[in-house]
Amino acid sequence: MIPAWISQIGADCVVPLDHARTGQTASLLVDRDKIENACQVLWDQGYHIESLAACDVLEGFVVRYHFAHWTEPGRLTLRVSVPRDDARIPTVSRILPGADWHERECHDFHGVVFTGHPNLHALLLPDDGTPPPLLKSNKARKSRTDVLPLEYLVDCGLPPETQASDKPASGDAGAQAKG
Amino acid sequence: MSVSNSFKDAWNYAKSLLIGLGVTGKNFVKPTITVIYPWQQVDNLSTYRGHVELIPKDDDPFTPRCVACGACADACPSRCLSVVAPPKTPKPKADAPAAALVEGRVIPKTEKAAAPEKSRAPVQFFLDYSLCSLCGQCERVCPAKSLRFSNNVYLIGHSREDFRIDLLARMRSQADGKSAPSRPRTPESAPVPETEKEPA
Amino acid sequence: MSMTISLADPLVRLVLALVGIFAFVALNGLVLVYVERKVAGFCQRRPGPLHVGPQGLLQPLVDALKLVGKQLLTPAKGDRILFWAAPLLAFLPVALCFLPLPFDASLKAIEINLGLVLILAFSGVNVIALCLAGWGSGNKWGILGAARAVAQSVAYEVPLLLSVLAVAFMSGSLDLFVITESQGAWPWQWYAMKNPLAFLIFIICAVAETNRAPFDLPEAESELTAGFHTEYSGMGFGLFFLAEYANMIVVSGVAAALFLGGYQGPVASGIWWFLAKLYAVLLLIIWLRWTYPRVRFDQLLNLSWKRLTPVALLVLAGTAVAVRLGG
Amino acid sequence: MRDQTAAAAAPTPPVDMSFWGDSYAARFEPDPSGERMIVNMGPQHPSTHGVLRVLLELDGEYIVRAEPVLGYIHRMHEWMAENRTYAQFIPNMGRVDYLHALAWNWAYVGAVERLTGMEVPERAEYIRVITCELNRISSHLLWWGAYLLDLGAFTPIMYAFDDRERILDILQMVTGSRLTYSSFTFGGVSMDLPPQFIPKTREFIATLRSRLPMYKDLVTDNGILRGRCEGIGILDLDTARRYGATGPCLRGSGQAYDVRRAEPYSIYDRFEYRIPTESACDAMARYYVRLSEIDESLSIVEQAMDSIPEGPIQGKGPRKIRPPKGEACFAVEGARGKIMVMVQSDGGPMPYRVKLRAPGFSNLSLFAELAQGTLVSDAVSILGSLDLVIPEIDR
Repeated sequence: MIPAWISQIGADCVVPLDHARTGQTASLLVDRDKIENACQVLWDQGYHIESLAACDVLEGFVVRYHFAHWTEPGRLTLRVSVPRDDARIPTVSRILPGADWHERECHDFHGVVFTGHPNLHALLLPDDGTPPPLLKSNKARKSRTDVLPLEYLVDCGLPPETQASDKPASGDAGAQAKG
Repeated sequence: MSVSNSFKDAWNYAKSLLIGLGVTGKNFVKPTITVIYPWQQVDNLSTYRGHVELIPKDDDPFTPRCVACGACADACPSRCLSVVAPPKTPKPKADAPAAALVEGRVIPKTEKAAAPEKSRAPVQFFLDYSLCSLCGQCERVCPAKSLRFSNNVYLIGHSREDFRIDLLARMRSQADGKSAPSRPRTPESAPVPETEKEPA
Repeated sequence: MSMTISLADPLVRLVLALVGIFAFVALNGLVLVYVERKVAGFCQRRPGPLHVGPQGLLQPLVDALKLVGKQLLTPAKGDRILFWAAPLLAFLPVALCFLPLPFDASLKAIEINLGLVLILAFSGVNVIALCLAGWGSGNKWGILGAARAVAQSVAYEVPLLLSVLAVAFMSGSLDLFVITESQGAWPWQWYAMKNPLAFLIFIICAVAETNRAPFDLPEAESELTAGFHTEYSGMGFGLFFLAEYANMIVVSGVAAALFLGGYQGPVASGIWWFLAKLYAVLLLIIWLRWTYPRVRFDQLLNLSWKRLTPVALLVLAGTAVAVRLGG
Repeated sequence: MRDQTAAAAAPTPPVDMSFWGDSYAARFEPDPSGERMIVNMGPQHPSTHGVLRVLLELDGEYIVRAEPVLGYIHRMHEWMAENRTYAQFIPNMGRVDYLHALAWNWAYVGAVERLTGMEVPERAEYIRVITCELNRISSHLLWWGAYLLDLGAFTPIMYAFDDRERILDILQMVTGSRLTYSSFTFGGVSMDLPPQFIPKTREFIATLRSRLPMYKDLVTDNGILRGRCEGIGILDLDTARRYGATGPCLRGSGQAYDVRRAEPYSIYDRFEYRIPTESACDAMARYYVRLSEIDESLSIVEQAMDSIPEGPIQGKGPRKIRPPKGEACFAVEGARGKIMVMVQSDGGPMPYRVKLRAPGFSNLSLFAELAQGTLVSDAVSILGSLDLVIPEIDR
């Protein structure tokens, strides 16, 4: 049950998800330039930001913005996918000040830079340039298709990226994609 | 705001303060409810889950049910269990010489040489309690149901090594009666103030 | 040259009185620490100090020894002289406040008919000590605590004086002995019954003046980490602690003398009546501490300037008219 | 602090540490006129529950600017999750927020159950509801005592701990531990209710109900406390939504948002209970909300104990959990607000990514705006009214 106004966000792909299996009602793949507009639309509809979770995959970083509503049931997830060497996302802290700390924490843990953020300094980690801890080692890093809900892949038609941008096509990535 | 209700506010303010005094006053005269350790003990120790300990076999209290498979050591998130299995004995081959010498008793060939009943109990079973977070994973995954939570509340040690508990020794000491001291010796000399036991 | 020591000689009486007072304050300091911790304990359904000595009686002694034993640290940023002058300045003047107190008809330390003025004058010195302590320790929280102490003390001097003046009107003199004598032996003759409003104001101001209970803002642990005595440890803190208790005793003594008929009692009036009333007021102050949360700073000042002072003025005017008409 | 030399090229420009202590204070840019004083409230401050440090710029006693500084008790739970099997991460849940550990257990276990599609037997659901609500009461009691301690009253915390001890004894019966529980498992609960659990709990509910009026007399009606809480820390609904505040802080501003109703999970829809809200938006409103929540939780526990069925307490499921690829979120109503755990699996024995959403994180982020222009003692009162548990915020 995707609400009608969701099209205003201009998401690349909107996927209804089964709340009983994934705890989310819909998942939107949003381009990073449209994220501010998306947050503005969600804010106008009465949603509040719940959390911001990045994930380190072969294709770079998938940053998820979870939104929930006081009266409307269900949870909306905005996904922004950014390549690893250009991990920059415009900040939404002006629209949603709650996201300020979430973005700083994401910067701490994954090194994703949020452009335009008023105070993008270390929040939880010591302020001496500690390397982001949640980065996966090259061996452990998986492709985006391995960690997304199955129905998401089918609807959004995301081709499993066999050649990761910076990692030589190793055997297990290929096998994983087929598996 | 009019004078009348400012007086009323002042009166309510003062009345609430007096009621507050009354509450602490009432509690002042009531008996104290603290349990004065070590002269008294709290009464809920029976349900306390202390560190894990080995469960002995039903028939033989000196050998644990454990078969030294190491499942608990793998399942433990903080790797505080170390289990040493007994050395592997080579399987007796079919064409054993005519008479097999088993524990000094000569078995004629016709009688099948029963594999020597080598107990699979662990040789060593240590728990480093300073790392344990009492999560219960080991107890859950143990196939032989050989681990349970002990009731050992009064656990004191001066160094980290004191918390490296030898579970086998503990089980054996429990087996022959001198169970680990789980109750401190109560010094009788100190006066116990009259604390009337509330129906806690 | 022979030194004849006679009790009539005022200097000898003064020295003896001071020695007696310091002994009384030190002893009472220990007793009050014990009583306060026991009262706090029983209010909270716990036994309070128990293990040191029989029923915890040696606990205050052990605490005192611990305080004496601690290393005396001086903060680098602070001002050394002021830092160490403050505790002394807090504790010594309080002894002078004890002199005019009417312990018993015969126990007159010094011949002074302005006893009340002396007490109120010297109780004002305490605030300077708090200010020096806050400033001398060079600690930001200390400065905040000191600023609060000054504002609080100034705010509560005024209603204190007014309520005490009301009693002076009724008794016609500032000498504590005369005031005590002018009250009868029976409770309904005491000024507390004749002028209850003045008594109430006096108790509130007394609690505020000694930085106790709901008004303990200068050393508010949960806000200013420890207010003016953040940097003090060992005997520095010990002296402040003792000064606070001494101030409480002085204030309770004045309350007993002014409003509760001093050493006069229905049966055999004597020093024990005075001490009984003194300890009754002390227990009330201690009881307040373990019941109420702390007042906010602006409410504290509003309470004094906007409510207590006007009421105290009215009470003073009322007493004056009553005394004038009463003949 | 990590060793300077080993760190990679520091992204932030080197700051002159000597005068300002550390980079946070330096970036706080003191006011040039020198009228104002920069003060560190914490991290060793008595009234910041745990190790929270707040940089305050004071003009006299009034706060001009406040900036909380976090990370003093950061343990990187999310990294630990990626290096442990699913079952090995359960004990961490008790250490994230030790005041309402069972809610965190439930959130994590629920997320994995949702991902793997495991069924939880009826009796286990009832045991989860009973123990989680009791844990919520013990968390509110400790908040009540600690809040009064911040405001300067020393006695209420002792009364609160007296009642809280009884809850800890009851919960020890069914979980074996007192504070950091790890008794929820995938598909059920690890221990069943002992026979004396229900009579003891009913007895406890009776005693607590008889003591609540005493709390009301001693504290709630007290004039001094009213003065310290009323009109302090006004949190209007718009600010609450901008920062994503949830739990009693939000309900104190009039919005009845409770995950047990908004996103029903487990068997909460079988019980009748009210979501208490106040509309005054100040610290006193939040105070009332939490006290009436204690009543509500007591009635939920009673209803659950009346209708608890017999049966297994552990659903059937593989010993070693290997959830299918994908991600799942599970939200639970903790004592402080919405706890959400997102588990992302790549089919292996260890999770690929686990996100812990702590309610305190969002609730604290609005403190800087709330504390603007208030007194230091008000800031302490606001911090207390937000019911913060710093380990949950730092994770």
